[in-house]
Parts: sequence; C-alpha cells; structure tokens
Amino acid sequence: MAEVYSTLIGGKAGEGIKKAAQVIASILMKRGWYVFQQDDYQSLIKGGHNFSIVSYSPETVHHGYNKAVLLVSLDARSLEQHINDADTTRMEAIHYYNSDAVVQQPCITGVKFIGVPFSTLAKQLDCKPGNISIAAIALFCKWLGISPADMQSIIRSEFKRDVDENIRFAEAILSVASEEHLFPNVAALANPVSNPRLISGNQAIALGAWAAGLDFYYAYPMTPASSILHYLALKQSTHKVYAIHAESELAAANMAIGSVFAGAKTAVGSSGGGFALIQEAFSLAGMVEAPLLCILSSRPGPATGVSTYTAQEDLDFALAQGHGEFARVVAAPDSIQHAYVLAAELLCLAWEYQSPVILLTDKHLSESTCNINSFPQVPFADDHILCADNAVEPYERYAITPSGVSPLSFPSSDVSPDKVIKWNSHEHLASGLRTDKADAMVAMKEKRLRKTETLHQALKRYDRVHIYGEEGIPIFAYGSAVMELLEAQKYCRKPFRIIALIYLLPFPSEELQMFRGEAAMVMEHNITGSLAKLLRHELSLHVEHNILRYDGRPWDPIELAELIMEKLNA
Amino acid sequence: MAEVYSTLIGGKAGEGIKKAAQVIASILMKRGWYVFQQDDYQSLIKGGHNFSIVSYSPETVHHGYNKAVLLVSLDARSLEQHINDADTTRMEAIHYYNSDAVVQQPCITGVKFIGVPFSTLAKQLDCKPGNISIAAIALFCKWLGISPADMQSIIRSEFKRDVDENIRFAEAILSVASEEHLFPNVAALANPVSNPRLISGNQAIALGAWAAGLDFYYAYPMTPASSILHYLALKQSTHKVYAIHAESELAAANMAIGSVFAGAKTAVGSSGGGFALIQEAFSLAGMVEAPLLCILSSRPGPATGVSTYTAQEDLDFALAQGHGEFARVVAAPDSIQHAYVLAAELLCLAWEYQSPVILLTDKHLSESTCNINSFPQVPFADDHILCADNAVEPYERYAITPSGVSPLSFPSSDVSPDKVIKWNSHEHLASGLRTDKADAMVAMKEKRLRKTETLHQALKRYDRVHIYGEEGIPIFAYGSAVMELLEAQKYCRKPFRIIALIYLLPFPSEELQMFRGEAAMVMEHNITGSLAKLLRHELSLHVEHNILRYDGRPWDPIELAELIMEKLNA
Amino acid sequence: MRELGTGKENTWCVGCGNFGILNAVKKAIPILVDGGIPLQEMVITCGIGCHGKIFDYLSLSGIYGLHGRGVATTSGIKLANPKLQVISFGGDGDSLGEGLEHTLFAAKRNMDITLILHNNGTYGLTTGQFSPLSGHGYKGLSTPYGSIETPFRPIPLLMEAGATFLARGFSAKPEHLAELIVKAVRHKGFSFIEVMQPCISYNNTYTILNDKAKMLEAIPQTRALALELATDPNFVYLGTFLQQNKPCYHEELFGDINPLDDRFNAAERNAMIGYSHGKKEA
Amino acid sequence: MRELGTGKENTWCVGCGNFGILNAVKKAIPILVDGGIPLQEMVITCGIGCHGKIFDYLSLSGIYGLHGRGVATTSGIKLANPKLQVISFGGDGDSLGEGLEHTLFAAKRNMDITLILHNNGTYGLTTGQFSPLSGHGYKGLSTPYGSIETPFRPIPLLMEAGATFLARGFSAKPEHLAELIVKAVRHKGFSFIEVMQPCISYNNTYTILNDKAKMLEAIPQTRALALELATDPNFVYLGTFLQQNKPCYHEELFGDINPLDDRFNAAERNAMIGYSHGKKEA
Ligand SMILES: Cc1ncc(C[n+]2csc(CCOP(=O)(O)OP(=O)(O)O)c2C)c(N)n1
Ligand SMILES: Cc1ncc(C[n+]2csc(CCOP(=O)(O)OP(=O)(O)O)c2C)c(N)n1
Ligand code: SF4
Ligand code: SF4
Ligand SMILES: [Mg+2]
Ligand SMILES: [Mg+2]
Repeated sequence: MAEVYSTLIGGKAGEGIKKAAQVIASILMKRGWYVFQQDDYQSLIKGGHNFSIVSYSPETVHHGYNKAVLLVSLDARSLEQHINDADTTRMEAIHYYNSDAVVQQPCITGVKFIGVPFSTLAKQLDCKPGNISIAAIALFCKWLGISPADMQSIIRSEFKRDVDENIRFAEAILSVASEEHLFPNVAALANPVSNPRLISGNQAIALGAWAAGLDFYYAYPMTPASSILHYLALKQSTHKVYAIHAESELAAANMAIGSVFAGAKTAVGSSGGGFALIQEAFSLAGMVEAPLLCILSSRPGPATGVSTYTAQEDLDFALAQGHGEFARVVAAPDSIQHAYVLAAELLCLAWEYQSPVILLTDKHLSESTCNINSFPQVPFADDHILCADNAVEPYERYAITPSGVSPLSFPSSDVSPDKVIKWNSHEHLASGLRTDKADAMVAMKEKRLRKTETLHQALKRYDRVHIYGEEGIPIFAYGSAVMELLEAQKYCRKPFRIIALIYLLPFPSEELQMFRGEAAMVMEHNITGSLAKLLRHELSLHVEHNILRYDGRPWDPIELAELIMEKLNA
Repeated sequence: MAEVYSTLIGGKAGEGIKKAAQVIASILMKRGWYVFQQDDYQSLIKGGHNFSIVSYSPETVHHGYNKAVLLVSLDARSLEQHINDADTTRMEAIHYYNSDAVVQQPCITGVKFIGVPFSTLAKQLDCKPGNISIAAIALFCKWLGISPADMQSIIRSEFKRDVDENIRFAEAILSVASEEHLFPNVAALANPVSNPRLISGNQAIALGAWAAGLDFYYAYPMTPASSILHYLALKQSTHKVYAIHAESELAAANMAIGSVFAGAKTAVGSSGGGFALIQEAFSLAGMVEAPLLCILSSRPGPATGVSTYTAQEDLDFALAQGHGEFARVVAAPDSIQHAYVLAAELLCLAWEYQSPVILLTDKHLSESTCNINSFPQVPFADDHILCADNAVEPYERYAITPSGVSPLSFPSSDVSPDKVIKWNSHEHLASGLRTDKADAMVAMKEKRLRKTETLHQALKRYDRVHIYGEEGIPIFAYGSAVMELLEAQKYCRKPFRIIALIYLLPFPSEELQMFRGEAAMVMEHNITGSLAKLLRHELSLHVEHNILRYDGRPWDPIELAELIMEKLNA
Repeated sequence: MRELGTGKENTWCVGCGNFGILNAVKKAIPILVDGGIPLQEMVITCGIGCHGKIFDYLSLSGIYGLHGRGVATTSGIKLANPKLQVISFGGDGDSLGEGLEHTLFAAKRNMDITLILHNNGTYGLTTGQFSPLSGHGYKGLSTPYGSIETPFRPIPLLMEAGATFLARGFSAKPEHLAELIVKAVRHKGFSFIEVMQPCISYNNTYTILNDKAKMLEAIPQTRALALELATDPNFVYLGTFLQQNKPCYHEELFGDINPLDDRFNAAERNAMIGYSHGKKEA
Repeated sequence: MRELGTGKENTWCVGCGNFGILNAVKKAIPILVDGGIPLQEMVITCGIGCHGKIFDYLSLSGIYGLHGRGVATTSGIKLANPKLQVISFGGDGDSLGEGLEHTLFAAKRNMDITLILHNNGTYGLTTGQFSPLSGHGYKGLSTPYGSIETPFRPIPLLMEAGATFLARGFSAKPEHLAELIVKAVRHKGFSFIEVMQPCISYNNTYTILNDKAKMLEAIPQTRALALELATDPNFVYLGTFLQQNKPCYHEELFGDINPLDDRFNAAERNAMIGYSHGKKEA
C-alpha cells in the first residue's frame, strides 16, 4: 500500500484557508499525486476557526486524515486545536504556528514547532488579511522542494489580485521556512496523467448532470447544496446552462416543473430544510410525470440544525418524499467521481421514466474535493426518452400504456395546432383533463404503478450496488460513509467487504440476495440507524454492529479502522 | 344481529342533500336509533352529482351501506346512477324520482318507483332550489310514520330561513307520498339515550382536542381537513378557542409554534398537499421540542389528486415527516367516537413529551357522521406536563435529563426577569444558545433520542391497538378501514379478527408480538400496500391477502364481507 | 381556427363570473392567433380554485398546477422556451394568499407572462372562506363572525412590486376583457389583469359592480393618477392603468436566445468535458 | 437592569453593521423597561442569516426560528399572549424573499409586532448571493454576471401592504436607531424599521450611506410625501415615515382578553361537553 500524507492549514474564516489548501492540492495533483481535500468551517464569514486538510498519495485517496505531517496554524486557536494532530508515525512532523499570537513554543515529541510571525510579516509587506494563508502555500512549496521561481508563478496564476504583495509575502515566508524538513518522498510520482482536475462532489454532480443534458437549475441557496447553484451560474457563459436563484425553494421547484413541461432538462437542489419545502412540488412531479432531478445534500438536522457539518439523517425522509403514491428513484453516490456518473444516470432515468428522482448526498461528499483524472462517458438524457410522441392521434399526454410510460411532447410551433398537451395536478384522464371518476382513478393509478415496476427492471442496467473487497464481514454504507470505509480498509488487518448501496429506492433486492439474513455491520452518520433499519426490513439483515456517528464530523480512516477491528474482535 | 336500513338521497350540489340527510339522521337518532351518514360529493359548488346515505339500526352502525330501502333521486342523473342501489332483501324498496326530469318510469323487480314532480312543485310553491331536498325529509317522515305536525316542527327548527315556503313544499310532497310503503320496523327502538349528538369525525377531533385543552388552531383550508377549521372558528364565542385561517400552511405551522412557545395548546391541520408544506415546521417542532398536534386528513394523491374522495396513501409520508431525526408520534383513530379520544390523548402526549404528534385520518372518517351518545372522559393536557420548570437556577430550556424531557416554561411577568427562555432551530446548548461543537451536538442529539424511548414506554398506557373479534384470521387495518371491517364483520359467516392499529409510530411491537410471523390479511385504501409493508417489516407478518382499494370510495360492508369470504376460501 | 372548448362538462355555478372570463379568453385567442402567435405556442397555467377549472374548458396546452404556485410554474415555462406566450389564471386566494410571493417576484422580475386574477373576493372552491381580497367583515366558514383583516389592493400592490402592465376588467364585460387580454399578452413584460368576478354562491357582487363599474378614458398619465383611479372608492374603473417599457427577465438573462434551440448535444458536451480537463475550471 | 448580553462569542465580521443594531437594541430595551414593559415580557424572534445571530447575543427569551418564517412565529406568539412585546429581526432575504408572504400579511393584519429589517442588500450568511434588495447588476455567487432583477422598495411595499408604523434607521447611528426601536415597540400595530446595515464582506455601503444619509425633520404629512422621501434617489432619509392609528389584529380578534388568562379548565370543559349534549351544536 502506498503511503498517504496530509497537510493541515488552520486559522480564521476569511483568511483564505480553503483556497490555500486548494492550491496545495493542485500543486500535488499536477505532479501526479492523488489528493483529497476536506474543509471544516462554521456558519460565519470572518473569524472562528476553519481548517482544511489535504491528504495525498501516489495511489487513490478516498478520504482525508485528521493527522498531518505538515501543519500550519495561522492563529493561536488553530495551534491549540491541532496541537495533537501531528502525524509522527513516519517522520518528524512540522507545525508552523503564528508566533505573533503564541508566545511560548509548544513541545511535543516527534513534532518540530516553528514559530513564524505571520501577522507581522503580512502587515509589513502589505499582504491583505484575506491572503495570509499564502504563507501555507509558501511553506508547503519549500517543503516539497519547489523552487522559488515556480512558487512565484503558482501564486501569480492562482491569485489575480494583489499579486506583488502576495509574492513578496510568500518570499518572506520562504526565507524563514525550515531547510531541514523537506518532504522525503518527493520523487514518488504516481501515474502522472495529462489533465487532472480538482473537483468537489457538488461540482461533479453539476457537471455530470450537465454532461447528460442539463439545461436549467433552480435553487435557493442552502449549505451544503449552494455550490451547485454557484458553479452552474458561473457556467452560463460557456456551457449554455442557466442557474436561477429563485425567491424560495417552493418557487424553484415549481419553476423547474414549468421548464420541464417546456422541454428543458432541469434540476433543483437543496439541503433538508429547503427540501422539506419542495415536497408538495415533488408530489406534483409524480402526478404530472415530470422528469425532475432533485438533489438533496444533507447536514445535521432537524430544522436549521448544524449548517456546515455533515450527516446522513435524511434517508427515511428522502424515501418518503411527497404525499400520495407515485414512482420515484432515490440514489446516493459513493464517491466524488461516482457523483458525476450518478447525476448523469439519474437525469437519464428521470427522462426515460418521466419521474422525479432524488440524488442523496451529504455535506462531506458535496464539499470535499479530489482529483479526477478523466471523466467516464455518461449517458445523455435525450437518448433516454422512451416514449416520445408516438404520433398516435389525437395526442394523449397520459395514454394508458403497458409500461406505464406515456408519450412526452412539448409545446412548439413544430407540432400541429390541434395537439394539446395538458399536464394536470389533479387525477386525470388520458387526455390530461381532470377526473374524479372511480374507474378513471383506478386506470391512472395503475398506469403510474406500472412505471414503478418498469423502472425497477430498467435500473438493473446500472450499478445499483458497489462491492469493495473480496472477503470478510460485509459492512453496509452509502454516500460519504463509503469513502471513509474505503480509506479505512487500507488499515484493517482483518479484511472486510464494503457494500455500498447506490440505488436505495427501488431497493436493489436482487443484487443483495446473497446477504439475506446474514450477519453484517452497518455504518452511517446518524443516531437512529436508519440504513440499518432499511436493511433489516428489506433484507432481514442481521446487523451485528451499527456504527453510528452523529457529531457532524467525518471519521479519520485510521480511527475508523481501529474501531472496526475492535468490533470484529468483539 | 339487528337489522340495518339505509336511506339514500341523490341530486345536485347546492340542493341541500347533505343537510337533508343530516336532518333524517337526527330524526332517527332522537328516536333512539344508531345512525351513520356518509356523503359523496365532488369539487364543485353547484350541479354535478352528490349523494348522501344514512344507515341506521337499533345497534351501533360502524359504516354506511350502498343499498337503501328508501331512495330519493332529485334529478335524472341520480336515478340513473342509483337505479340498482335498492336494497330489496327484506322488503320492497321505494325509489322516489323526479318525474319532471325523467319521463319513463323505470321498472325493476322488488323496487317501487314513484315519480314526483319535485321541480314543478318547488317552483309552484316558491321553494328555493337550495331547499329542494326538503322533499326527501318529507318522504322520509311519511315513511317513518311521523305526523305532519311533527314534520312541520322538525323543518321549522332545522331551517331558519324561508320557513313557510319550506313547510308548504314539504306538505305538498307528503300529499303525493306512498301510503302503502311505510317502514315496518318503526317500533324497534334501541337503547334510547338522553342526549345523543350527531357528530362528524372532524368535529370529534376538534372537540377531543378542545376537551384536552386546545386554545388555538391554525390552518389554511384544504378538503377534507377544512371542517376542523370551520367548526372551531364557530366555537370561538362559546368555547374560548381561536381558529385562525392563515395565509398558507407554512404560516399556520410557524404561527402555531409561536403560540406554543407562549404557552397555548395549539394544533394545525391539513390534507396531504398542505401537510407537505409544513414539513419544515414539523422538523422545527422536533428541534425546539414544541408540543404540536398536527392533523393530517388524507385524500387521494399525489399532488392535488382527488379533493373530495378518500384514501390512505400517506402512511409512509406521515411516518417520515420532516428532515433530521427527532421523536414524534403518529396515530390514527379507528372510529368517529375514537377520534375524540385520540385527539385528546395526542394533545396530552405532545405536551408531556414536548414533541410534535400526528393524528392521521382520512376523508371518510373525517367527514362522515354518526351519533355519539356520550363522550368518555379524556385526559387534560395541563395534567400531562411532565417537566414544568423545576426551579433549578438558572433556567435551562434544554437541560440534559435522563428522560430527555427538559423543563418547559413560558415568558410572563410572573417569572423572574433573569429567566431567559430560548428556543432554537439550530442545534443548541442546554441554554438554548446555538452550537456546532461536536460534543454538544452529541449530547443534545442523545437527549432528544432518549425522549423517543421515554415516549415509547409511556404510550403503553393508551390503547395502541384495538382488537375486534375473538377468533379467525387477523385482518390488519387502520383509520376508516376499521369501520368498514367492523360493519362487514356482521355479515361474514367465517369469523375474523380485526387488528386496528391506533399508534403507528412508535410501532406497538409489544401488543402485536403474538402476530409475529403469522398469516394475516391487510386491508387499506391505496395501491402500494404501505400498511402491509410496515407490518411485513416490523412484524414479519405473512400477508396472505392485501385488500387494496384505490378508487376513492369506501367499501359497502356487504360487498366487503363477500370479498373477505372469497379470500378466506381461496 | 379550431374549437377552443374541450367538451368537458362545465361545473361552475350557473351565473358565475368565470363564464365571462372563459368567453373573453375564447374571444382573445383568435385575435392573438391572427396577430401571429401560433396556437401551439399559447400555453395556459392555473392554480387550484374555481378559477382553475378554466384549464379544463380550454383546449390549450399547459399545466394545471398546485394551489398558489401557478405563477412560479408559468415563469419556468417562459424561461425554458421564451417563444411560448403563457397566460396564468389565478384566484385571489391562490395568487395573493398561498402564492403571493411568486406573484410579486414575477412582477419584480418583469417576467414576460400574463396573470389573469379571478377576483371574486372569496375562496370559491373550498366553500367561501374569506380571501386576501375579502372585505373587512366578510363572513365565511373560517370567519363566521366576520373577517378582521383589511384586503390587499391588487393593482397598487402589483405596481409597487414592479409589474409593467396593469389593467382591470369585469367578467360581465367579456368584449372589453378580451381586449385587455390581447393587450396584456402582447405586452412584453409582466402583465396583470384584475378581473372583477362575482361569485354568485359566496360573494355576489353583480349589483355593486354594475353600479360602480366605469371605463377609464385613457391610460392615466402618471402612476399617482393610476393609483388614485385604481383605488377610487366610488367607482370600479375598468381599463388599462399602466403600460411601461422595461427589459424583461428572460431578455436580461439570455437576450434573444431560445435555450431550447441553443443547446450543446451529447458529443459537444463530452468534448467540452474532455476539453476542459486542462483548464482551471470546467 | 441586568446585563443584556449572553457572553456568547460574537462571530459577525469586524465592522459589520449588525453591531450597531445590537447596540441600538441594548440601548432601547432599558428605555422600554423603564417605560413599564417588564423584561420578561420582551420576546425576540428571528430568521436565519447573519442578522439572526443577534438572538444569541441578547439575553432575552424568544425563538430562533426558520429562515423566512420569523414573522409568522412572531404573530403566533403575540396572538397567544398579547401582553408580550415581540420584536422580530429579519434579513432582507429572510423577510422579503423566502418569507415575503408572512411579512406582508402581518402588515395587512396590522399585527401588533415589530419587524426590524437588517437591510444589507445581500445574503450575508450564505456568502453573499444577491437578495431581494440587491441592486440591479449586483454580483454574487448566484449572479456572477450581475443581478438582472430590480430590487423591492421595502417602505413603499410595506406601506401598501398595510403597516401602520414605518421608519428607517442606519446601523451606524445606533442612538437614533434606538429611538426608532422604542417608538416602534410602543406603537400599537405593525411596526417596521428598515435598518440600513452595511455588510463589509459582501456589500460595503458605508461610504454611500454616510454620504447620503439625512434625517427626516418630521413625520411626513401625507403618505405621498412619505413615499417620495422614502424613495428619494439622492438621499437616504432616516426617521419615521408613517405612524397611523388603526385597530390591530389581536384586538379585533378578542378585544382586551388574554387567551392564556381566560381558558376553561378541565372540569369546565368536561362539563361543557356534557352540557352541550342536548344542544344542536356543542
Ligand atoms: C396547498 C394547498 N392548500 C389548500 C388547498 C385547498 N384549496 C383549493 S382551492 C383553494 C382556495 C380557492 O380560492 P381562490 O384561489 O380564491 O380560488 P377560487 O375558488 O375563488 O376561484 C384552497 C384553499 C390546496 N389545493 N392546496
Ligand atoms: C429553508 C431554508 N432555505 C435556505 C436556507 C439557507 N440560508 C440561511 S441564511 C440565508 C440567507 C441569508 O440572507 P438574509 O436573510 O438577507 O440574512 P443576512 O445573512 O444577510 O443577515 C439562507 C438562504 C435556510 N436556512 N433555510
Ligand atoms: S362558487 Fe363562486 S366562483 Fe365558484 S363556480 Fe360557483 S359562483 Fe363561480
Ligand atoms: S457577512 Fe456581512 S452581514 Fe454577515 S457578519 Fe459579515 S459583514 Fe456582517
Ligand atoms: Mg377566489
Ligand atoms: Mg441580508
């Protein structure tokens, strides 16, 4: 197994910590390393305590680590908080701290603490407070053995403003950096690829949906879903995609259904609170049979909960979205890469079966970043319109069909003036006109139900479950928990298999038959064990251990590996 | 078994059909009969086809019948629709029809069709179109052998306006009514009680909640929940209860939480679509630990669905209300009488455990009417405040307790000016101040989780399950389906037991242990069999037959009995 | 032109003002079609309420949406295909109660759609509860002792929010209303028509409206005058109160592009994803 | 009087206008208490946003509610116990975007509560997206090419909706703002204060506000004049624009009864249920 190293930068919100970590990740990635970045921040704009971790290896890194070989603490709080976060297992770690804020040099075996007057230097050299984490970039460059000239050009290309001040500051920092502590493993380049990219889970979702044909995205900002809106809004000029920040989630979802009616591939997204507000529209999508991709990125709840941390508390909520009965799909990506693929698959499924679909993610998967070396080919929604207008006259939007899927057509001057396309939130006849007659209700409800079965069959063409590992107890998980398990797998002396549920509804019973009644572990980020409950119900799974974590924080892979071994031995 | 008879009145919306049926039910009830009235109407104000059925017996009638011994069709559509709805099993049935609208007298064995020129008479005698169904009252009085004088005084007391015209019209109708066809069983008075009342399911819910202490009700009208709002609004002057029609369901639910904070016993109610809109507030109630009674009266969905018919499609939706994890209760009354008791119990539970609770009902239970001969004593919410301010200083709204229930206190000049009562939609400290710290999150989530367990234990003091019948296969149901089964039970030659689930969440596993793994039937009004799924999951129930009906209509007890026998023999 | 009705049984009460609105729409559509808008590009939406039933009586494409959300749905249709002319029928409960937010934001954005408000001062379909436009003292099932709220004034409210076409019609004057509808649909930007619509079952305002209705002679010269006339206590002025030119939302968003005609295909998207590999941002 | 702070770490950006608002509230409360409102009867609510953090910095009872729903929560508190004086802190996204409906209905009802709008023209907490009050062209993460919407005008909008007290303050003038808060809370009916609140991170308006701020000399004599002054393009007038007497909602609903003090107890309720048996309607 290839070694994994980590760098941690801590300081205040507004000091550019995440950005500095991104630059570091990018430096590594361009040199052929696999990287994973995760950011811990609070719901505030300036101040508080933020920290970012970049973990890197010549092989894929699925998840970040809590302990780092190089730490940069820009303020006293960071030093205090991360004083024990040095990874001293393989070499002496260095922890640079702000000597303007901390008078006494700490002392811990295996860690070299180096005080640097970050604040004084920044002030002297006119480096803005928002750029102070450039210090971490400089220290990292030194550590990696990057030449001052290369560092200069990195900073020049990454920071568009205040370039001279930033470079002067970085150079000053270089001059105080330790000469002795250089990264020992610098030559170990993994598979260098031509065009790697750093990408977050939310960017992967946005890009995947776009690759599959996305035209419109409607949302109201809500952490941790907001960055989908931001990313797509920026892409308007190059990608011909329109991201609309609506007056509320209710507006967003109903606007989205309007756009779908007109023929646009459309998505909406929010976190739990905003998603709760789109339930009625979700049910509408079920009734009018609108293909609509809905992205739910979870954070700890209930209510406003904890805005900037992670959780998997919304499984039942996602499975039971909307009043009434109708076909729908719920699926969760199990990595940033896979988020790209799944978003595309789900948009296609939505259009093929004219149903609302939910992509369930969480803060940790949505906002963490890793390198993607190449994007797999994904399906394109236009190729998955099962039942386009089949030219039967007169057109009937809700024609009763064996598959349950009815002809989809859009208003336009290309169609005959006699063609009337009516979508109806009431129970309706094949024509789309409203009805409350008993036999008509039965016919239309049965048509919609048949779609559930059709969908269930069709889903089998996608990977509904990912299984990682060959032997050992199965550990079930979904979403970012799979990333944690994958990284922990590297450290478990006893092997285990990870059973990653991708499609949660319709439940992939076929793929999981072999586990029926078996003993297993389940790991998830919540307090009630909702995934374990689902598996008990659907698979009669015998859940020996349900590893629950509900403090909003991701696991450190090594800690997790230890916990799993403990449970395995118990 | 005592005989059950039915009377059916059909005509147009706006002709006072429901009202006439109520008068008939009231006449019977005052004479010591048990009655059950159900109304079939559409989402329109005038026209269309409405019909009401009153079924009556000297013993309890749990449900209405489709076939009647006396039918009154005020228009041609009603005659056509109900031409085969005569109950000829025990006597010749009479079907009065409007001879102004129907020229040819129909002919069916066992049914006496009598044409009456309802429209002409009404016109001649200045009876308003909205009062034309007074004809049915007159025909019924004649049939029951009520004297013209008594009929007069009934009409006088039931219709405040146009009294003279109405009486003249009724008398004219009397004069054309059949003298031969009089009800044979008129003397069979059952238990005459002193003060019987006709009451609908929604009225029972409203009164039950009020008896338990309800102060405020917030809602936005939505069929079939609206009549709770209407009933309580009317009661303001006598009952000191305030029913507020808010600008939307979102407003209603958030206003309700405000009123709870101030110390008022408060409820909200809607149907699926409106309930979907209060999910975020429901989650808020979970987070701030607001006792809030939420009434969900279902109709066929999804989306706008079928506004005026019945369904049980919202079970999963009700069980998984709101994002995030928190304690809650979901329960469904199994009769109109029981709706009164359950509404009271649930308001008490909400206050005792400071949790949101859902009373799940459906159009059929909500809007049907029966006689209530006396109201049982119900608990009073004020007696169920577990953890009032226990005078620990300083006051902490979310003090960590073993039961998970924290002290509840209200702002008022009676408390010390130092007492600060903070409710917070964010994760919070015991003080109610916001937090995002890992250990604080864990502590508060665990406190809330403990409430679930405390609640679960406490629930055992109420009837969580009703079992009707001593032997035979168990048939599981909830809500109005239980009423259907109870009436059908009278006709089944093979006995069966009805297992009525009252409390659905927390699931009453203890009471149902004896059915674990057993063979059973499940009956419900939906297409996916959500109750059967719940029972399979929670009880490993072996569902031999899942009787599903999803056309919005209730079962006729005799048809249902036949179907059950067929399944039992299969 | 083909028949605009659907043959579906009409379930409005006899004498309901909605018939006049339906008639007016049926008169306006052929004029609009003659003016060059293809029938296939005329789309209707509505919320839930008696007003919404117009959806079932008009043989035009569209969405019978959720209560209160009709305007949001309409905006979404317009944005995806700006060639479509979308007319939304709203109730007073629908568009100024449950959906107030969407109505005001569509006006703020000057979204190029038409909202026809069926102002019957009541919730007709749910049996006559008071609405945001019901008068103080209105008795309905939810306010048996009389409403204690002051009604909104739709035209001033929409003007303040940013609507660029404001008019008032009366269901009993379908010819005039048809003219207003034609103008409103042709107006580029958010057009709003308040239609005085008597509800004979719960709020029969025929007499008072017949007494007080008065035609505007011309579009008032100033906003102040428009407001004064729109809120005159003695007369219910009918006609156009405001017509203003202002860029509308979809033009500001994408000029005269039609997003449906200007999409990258699968190959282009795949190529761009590939192409963008080397870029800082894809 | 006791300390009004909570000791909780303040996480607003240094220089944020919210500090001025917090100071003003801390100045106003003792004046109100001296004027006879017990501290225990002062209740605060808020939505979610930077503005909402004021909840954590004030040692007063209340509800830190949902984004956009603060005003609805406030109305519910007031109705249950009309003795409480409830001040709601709202953001511009919060109270005029997500929660627009509740704000306008509270004004329509003349609900006796106070709404302090932290108008920073941006969504501060969610990193600076445009808000319903951001100017045309405002660049934020959701509008990287500039907002294409025209902002609402809060004072005219609230006036049209029915608010009976309208004022504008500036966070950099906390003394004046404190006076406005005292007046607003004492006003019987819906009182609205638009506070100009620079967001130094996403919409730093200090310079422009310092340049343009100007005190009103008196409450304008007419609504028309109030509107003119409130929307003057050259000056940001500060002070009270409107103060009007009108019955408020809870008085219309139950006069001077306090529902919490006037309830039937268990025995009375049981008796009434029994008693009402013989009646037609209970
Ligand atoms: C979310 C939701 N809430 C409530 C309803 C019930 N509902 C249907 S129509 C209506 C009010 C109708 O009033 P208005 O909009 O004025 O229309 P009108 O019937 O007067 O034309 C209501 C409350 C609904 N369908 N959906
Ligand atoms: C239902 C819901 N949607 C979205 C959010 C995310 N959110 C929190 S604050 C906020 C906007 C804040 O803007 P504003 O109300 O102007 O307050 P400010 O931060 O500027 O004071 C948003 C969108 C949320 N908490 N809840
Ligand atoms: S209730 Fe009123 S609005 Fe509805 S159809 Fe009847 S008259 Fe028209
Ligand atoms: S982001 Fe703006 S509003 Fe929020 S605290 Fe910072 S300066 Fe204040
Ligand atoms: Mg209306
Ligand atoms: Mg703001």
